[in-house]
Amino acid sequence: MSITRFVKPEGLPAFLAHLSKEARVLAPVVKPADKRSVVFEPWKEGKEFTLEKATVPAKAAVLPQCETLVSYRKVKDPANPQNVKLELDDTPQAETTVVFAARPCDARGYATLDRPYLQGPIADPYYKARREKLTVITLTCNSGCNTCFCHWVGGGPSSPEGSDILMTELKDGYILQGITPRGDALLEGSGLDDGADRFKEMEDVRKAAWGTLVKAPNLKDAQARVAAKFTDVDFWTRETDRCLSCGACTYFCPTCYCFNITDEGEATSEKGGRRLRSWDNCMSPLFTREASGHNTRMEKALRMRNRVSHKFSTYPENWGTFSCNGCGRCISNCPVSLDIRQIVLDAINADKAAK
Amino acid sequence: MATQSKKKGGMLRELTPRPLPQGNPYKPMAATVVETIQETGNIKTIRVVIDDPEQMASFKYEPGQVGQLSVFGAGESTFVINSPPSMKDYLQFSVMQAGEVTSTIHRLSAGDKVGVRAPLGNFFPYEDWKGKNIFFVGGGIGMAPIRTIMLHILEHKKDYGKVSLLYGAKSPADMAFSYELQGWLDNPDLDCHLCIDNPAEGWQHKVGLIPNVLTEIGPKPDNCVAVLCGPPIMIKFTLQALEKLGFQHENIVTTLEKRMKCGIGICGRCNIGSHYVCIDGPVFTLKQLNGLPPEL
Amino acid sequence: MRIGVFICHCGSNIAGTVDCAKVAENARMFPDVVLAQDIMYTCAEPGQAAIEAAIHEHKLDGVVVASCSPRIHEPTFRRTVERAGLNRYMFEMANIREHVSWIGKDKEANTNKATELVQIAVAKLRNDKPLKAKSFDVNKRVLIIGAGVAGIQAALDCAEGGIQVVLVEREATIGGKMAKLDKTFPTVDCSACILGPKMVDVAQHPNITLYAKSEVEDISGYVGNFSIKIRKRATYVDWDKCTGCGACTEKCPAKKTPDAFNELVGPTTAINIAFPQAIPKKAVINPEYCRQLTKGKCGVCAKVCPTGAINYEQQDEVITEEVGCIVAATGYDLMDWTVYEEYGGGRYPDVVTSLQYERLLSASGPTEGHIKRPSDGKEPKNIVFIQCVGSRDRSIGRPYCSGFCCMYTAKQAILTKDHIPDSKSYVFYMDIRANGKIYDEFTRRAMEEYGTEYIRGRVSKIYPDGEGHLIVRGVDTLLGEGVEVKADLVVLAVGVEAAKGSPHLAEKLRISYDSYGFFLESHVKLKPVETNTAGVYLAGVCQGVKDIPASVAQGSAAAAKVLGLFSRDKLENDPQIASVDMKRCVDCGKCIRCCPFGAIKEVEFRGKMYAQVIETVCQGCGLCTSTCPQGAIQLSHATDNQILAEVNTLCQC
Amino acid sequence: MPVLNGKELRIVGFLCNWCSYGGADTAGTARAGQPTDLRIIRVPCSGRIDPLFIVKALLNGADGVLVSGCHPRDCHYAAGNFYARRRLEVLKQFLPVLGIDDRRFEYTWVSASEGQRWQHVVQTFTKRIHDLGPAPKLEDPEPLLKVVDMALTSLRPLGTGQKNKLDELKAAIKAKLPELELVIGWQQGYDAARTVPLFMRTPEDVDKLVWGPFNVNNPAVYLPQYKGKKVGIVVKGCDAKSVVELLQENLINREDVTIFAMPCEGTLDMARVNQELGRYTTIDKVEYDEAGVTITADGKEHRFCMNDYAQGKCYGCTMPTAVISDTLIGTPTEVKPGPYTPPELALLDSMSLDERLAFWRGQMERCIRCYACRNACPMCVCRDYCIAESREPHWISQDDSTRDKLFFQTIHAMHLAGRCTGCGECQRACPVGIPILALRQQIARAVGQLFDGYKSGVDPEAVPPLLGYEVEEKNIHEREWK
Repeated sequence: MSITRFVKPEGLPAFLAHLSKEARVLAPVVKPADKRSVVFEPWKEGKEFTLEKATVPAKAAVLPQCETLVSYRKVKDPANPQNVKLELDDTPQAETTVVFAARPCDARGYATLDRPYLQGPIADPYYKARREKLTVITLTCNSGCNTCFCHWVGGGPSSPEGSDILMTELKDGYILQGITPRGDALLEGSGLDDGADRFKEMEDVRKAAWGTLVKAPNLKDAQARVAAKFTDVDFWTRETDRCLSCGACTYFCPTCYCFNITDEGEATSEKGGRRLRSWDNCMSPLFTREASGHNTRMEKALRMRNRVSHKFSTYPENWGTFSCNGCGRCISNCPVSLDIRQIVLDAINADKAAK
Repeated sequence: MATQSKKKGGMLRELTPRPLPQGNPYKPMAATVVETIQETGNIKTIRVVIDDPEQMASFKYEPGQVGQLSVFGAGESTFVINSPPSMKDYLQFSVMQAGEVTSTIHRLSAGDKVGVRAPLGNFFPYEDWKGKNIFFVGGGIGMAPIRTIMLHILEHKKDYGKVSLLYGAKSPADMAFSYELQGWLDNPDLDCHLCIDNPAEGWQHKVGLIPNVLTEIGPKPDNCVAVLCGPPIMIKFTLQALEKLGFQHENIVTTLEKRMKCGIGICGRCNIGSHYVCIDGPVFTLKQLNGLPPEL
Repeated sequence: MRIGVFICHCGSNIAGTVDCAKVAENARMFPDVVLAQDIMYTCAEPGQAAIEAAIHEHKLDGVVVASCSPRIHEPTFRRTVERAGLNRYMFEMANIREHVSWIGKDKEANTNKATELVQIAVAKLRNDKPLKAKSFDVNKRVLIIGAGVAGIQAALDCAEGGIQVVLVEREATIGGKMAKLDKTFPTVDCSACILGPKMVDVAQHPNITLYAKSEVEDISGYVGNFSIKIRKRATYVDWDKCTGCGACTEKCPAKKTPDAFNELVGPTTAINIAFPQAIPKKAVINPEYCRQLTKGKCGVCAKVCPTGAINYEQQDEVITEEVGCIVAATGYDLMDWTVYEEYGGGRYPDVVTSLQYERLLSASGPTEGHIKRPSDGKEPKNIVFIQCVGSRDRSIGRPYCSGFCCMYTAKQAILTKDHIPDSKSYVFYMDIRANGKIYDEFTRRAMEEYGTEYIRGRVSKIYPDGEGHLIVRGVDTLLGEGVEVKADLVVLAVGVEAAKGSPHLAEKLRISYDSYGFFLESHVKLKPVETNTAGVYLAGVCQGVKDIPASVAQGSAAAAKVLGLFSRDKLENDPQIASVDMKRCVDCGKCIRCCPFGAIKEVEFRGKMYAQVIETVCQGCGLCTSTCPQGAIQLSHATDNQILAEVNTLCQC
Repeated sequence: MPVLNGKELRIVGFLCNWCSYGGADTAGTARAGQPTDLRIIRVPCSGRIDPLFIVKALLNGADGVLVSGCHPRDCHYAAGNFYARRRLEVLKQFLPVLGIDDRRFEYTWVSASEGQRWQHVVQTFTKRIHDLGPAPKLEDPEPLLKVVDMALTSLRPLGTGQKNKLDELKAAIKAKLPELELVIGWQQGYDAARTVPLFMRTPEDVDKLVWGPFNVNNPAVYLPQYKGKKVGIVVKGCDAKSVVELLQENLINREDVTIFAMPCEGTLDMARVNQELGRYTTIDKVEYDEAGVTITADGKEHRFCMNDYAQGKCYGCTMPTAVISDTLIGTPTEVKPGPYTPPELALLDSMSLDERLAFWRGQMERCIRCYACRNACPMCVCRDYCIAESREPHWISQDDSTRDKLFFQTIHAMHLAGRCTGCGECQRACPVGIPILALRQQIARAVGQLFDGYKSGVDPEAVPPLLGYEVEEKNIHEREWK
């Protein structure tokens, strides 16, 4: 039985304060607006935070929206301007980080990213540096939600995958359960009360959460069926009729990890320039447009095909599991409420119909 | 030199062993342009030397592997290293002007600082070709990758059968490596054919589109590997020609041009289905390509 | 890229307040700069030689010169780098004289400013691309608009030079205003006698195609290849048949038709020939007064015409002519003087304009050269001339001087005395402008030999005394007292304004015009004949008031420009023009809508429409570039990236 | 290169080559002394100056920007400065909404002979900038998050549109369908409390069509991609405005598009609806009454009265019925124009310049550049080639900087000058709820004020104000240089 701790709601700020002594703590913060949103931001003493599910996942903790890969600078020799020295700096900027109150889908996102970034032919040093300094405290979900479908794709309201600590809301407070040695260590040093006596209650709450979920369809042959649909362009065209080709689905996805590399800034300037890695979006026609103008994914249908295939067919082919965690953010944040669940089901059923 | 071990991490697919970049795969090696050659109106060859002498000395790659050439401020772009691995003095890239990066590369002159990320991708399986005849087909800028493997094969001619080359371009003015052509024609080890699309003043070689000229030459498919590279449209029809000539799909080898960024199979641009041109390619046999989703 | 930077001392002009050596030193730190040196005089021969040498020695592929204004020496240095084998557009200039050393004394600030100007020049140069001019054929025909004396002169000179001339005249006859004059100053020789022969030459010259009673309707194309639409107004007379015999005019019953050629002094017939020496000498029907055309019954002229030339059904006709360049010589009109209440606002028949008076003097005029005043046909004894009616008068927005009124008034005074020896002429004037060859002598003759009384002052009121006289009341500012003259006839020296519809034509020609409607020359002093639109030249008063000799001179000057242009078989366009990146164009047509030169057209390519720049028409203003939202159309040598590079250089904090 | 410490401020000048640059030369030749702050960038014509160059400069450290061209009528290129005048004036009216003092930007006309005038202009402008002092940076102020006040009263009664003759509309569409590739409308989304665009190809599809307060999407956004094909579209009054604009810009052909319209009674502000609904798993039912809807989610009832929950634009809507249509079902409702300031704009109006800067800083921080705003905009017709991502031209850095994000919003707004119909899709699409609509509203207001109340989306034949000019502008007057 793993290490558990219990904290009352009013105890949370102190807990965060404790954490933020050694680490950058990323906690969900409300951005008030006509359409309010919740984003992860560095927490500091006295700052308001929320335990709502964030609009933007905590992906940026390991894969920032934009980071410097290499900063470059050409230094000229005043005596002879033809003598130019090229300075390259590639030290990853990674700081010890705790993500607080992520949701299980966020946390599973880290697991999804770990595979290509850490287990591919070459590990990604920037990701690695951040990941190694990351601790994830996940708040389990006590209820489902209209766009959530984690339980379709192998997750669940209290799935531990990718988390170091699972935190569950009980009627009078929160119980924190260590999942990994790192999580255990953190809890042991936390100074919080032991939660062992609430363990049973925790399990009941988590079980109850499952009860709130609508029944999940069977996706076991999704991989094969989506792959089989690949060449049916009409299918993809119909499914994407209303797609606007914006990046909302990918940028808000905890598992989308495509990026772009661009140089910004003049090498021969005081500041020098930086080679940036920034989130990229496979739904944009620019993503695969070549300098010649040739584009393998010219139509949005082909781009959606790539996105859905990657999540349900080709990523599984390479890594043995879906790369969609069912967080539903692509659905809730889509300006036209495009529903990836529907596309996958259509692919499966259309295929059935064909048989 | 790090070498890719069999089945690493969680990846379910094996990658062929190949030389890999050392250290941070995103950090280019600082390099200096030592020579530039204006090959044609829109093709320029850049010869670079890695600034760190040790890195330069220890730098190893296989024919067909690519490199990311950086012009800091503009960005980087992928090109095959088209000098043969035996060439220790410099790395050679031949660049056709298309977008921002390539235009900036075309503005480079000797002494300019650049960056190189290499070697990336797989290479031509020349070991498997030993004892076979090899027929190279290069179209336009597609001659660059052909050049590196062809020169490599010629260096080890004794291990191979008849080696032929068909190199075609729009017009004589569009022929890259023009200064080498005579040498190739005179080389007893190489059966060299040149062709241009339309007749031109003073052109003594073949005239016509590559697929047609190829059919006219009519290489024998048995015990022969066809290696081709060129613009998509040329590839399309040359493949048909080769099939007509009776070449087996596993004996037809090509190397793909795709927009690449990271070069290490992550960024998600160059994938064809589950495969990434930057790690599973750029060299593919037609047989392999047939096994992939049609997204070229 | 390898850039060389050269900082000019311009003697002490720059070095006096700018530390040129320091600027050069700073420039060495800029991107791609492999060489930066300061030179005493970059534009001088040794300076240019040094630049050429450096280009070779350091294999430069771009050059920046920091010296005076590019408006002075950019062409010079472009030639310099070209001589050294670079493309002339791989060159940028930083203006550190007019914009730095001459306007600031603080050396530190100046040096810093000069450095930054060099820095932005380098930033721009790094985005420069070599540009090549395209050459195209020239259509060696010229369109001349307006056949007054200036247009006639230009036409004849061009025709003599072997150029095909298309001459378009709005009126029924050529000759313009000069044809209406009786005599010309200062020689007092007969206007018709000196202009007549030229008009005949025009009619007879094999190289001249004349379109009278015609107007330019539309102009498209560009220097070397203009296409002109000319509207030939209906004259209701088949000019091929008309022999100009005049039988029709004698018989025409509509004798109350106003006579435009005679400035409405006296009537004429509905069908008529402007004047005996008219070219072309062909009859024209005035449709507003012709009974056949208004009431549908009459047809006398048709009956009497010996050649059956009359055609009441005739319609306007639009002809297209292709030419290589254009000369505008549209002349002038008199302003509407009736705005002046003090002169009767047009109520008194015996207050006439100077041009009407010319017709009264003219032997071919309505009074056969006998001066008869309009009201009762009596011979006037006291004639008052009033100067500057609508000239040099801010109150009615005519601040400029009409130039030649002083002279012709003197002439008219002299002629009046010749016609009516016992007459007396008075001239109310502001100043006498007689700044021409034997002009002043001429005005003196008017005063001294012909006893014309010059009164320096304005007229405040003209009113009839009821006994057939007009009382002209004014002041004599020299004597400082009021004067009153009992006049039989008053002649107003009415001011000149640009010919009606000039602005309209200017827009067709795509040239600029000033607030009075006079066409703008390229440069007030150095390019008085050229306009800002290549291949369009100016002659005569349409460009600004001038008298006959000046108009003739400018006519010849314009002809010289035409002959110069046509001395080449091919023209080169300026390659600093816009071009469309088809990959980015979405065919929204915004660029097409706002291009001032109609230089962008829609073309189809693989079933999709795109914008395309007509290279020879584009003038390189770049309006399209700032209009296109996605930057699909870029003005070469001033691309978005080039200007952004400059902005980013200056603003990076 | 930093400005000369202490002494100078950063002032950038854009001068046309033919007149003003010459004027500056003339001033120099006459040794007409001037302050040294100004740095002149030479352009062929004032018409070449994209207002965005000026914003770029002001956002990145310029303390002042001065533009000068030929006097109107004297343009070397005949009309370049006429266009420039309109664009620059619109920019001047726009800058304050960003929190940039519009006195930091000025434009004027100086001819090649007016050396002294140039000297005077430079002296006056430089003094003005020094009086204003260094420009505040976007990053300086503490983020300020203010919320738009949505308590509005509508110019007309809002309703649920359920009285409308939906079946009649369906019949009309079915009748026309055979001639059309498809017809764009709305259908129920993944639950009954939202609709999504519907693409009708078969009569069965038509049966899915819905009409009512959930029809928030603007279907016009899809039209350009079908240019040349015969398609139909169902529109609300506001959607029709976008169609008109697309026609005006020749991005669609009138003869190809069949427009079906019904009078709109207002649509819901889904942002507030969703917030009220909160986290739920299933919608049990949605009931309509005259004045609003009642949504039951997970057994809990929520009442949404249209007067309280409509989109901001609906309260000021004077065109609930399409201005242009082929088939109009139902009777058009007449609405008298009344006083109305869009709520987002009203919020900005209530702030000081500094507060606005702080506001945008606070808002733009959370933008993650998904460009949903752009792609949801029916007028963003070059979205696939948008300069936000292009390198040639390279307007924006990919860096995760508030400046670049705000600059993009400025680009979008400027590009919408005289084109934006205020449909609000940009803001509705923003997943993180940034009130970017305010920028478009300010541009629209400026265009209206400058060009005789010009409203976009009304007349397909109208010449868009920024693609035309008057030799004498009625409402644009050059400022005094005293």
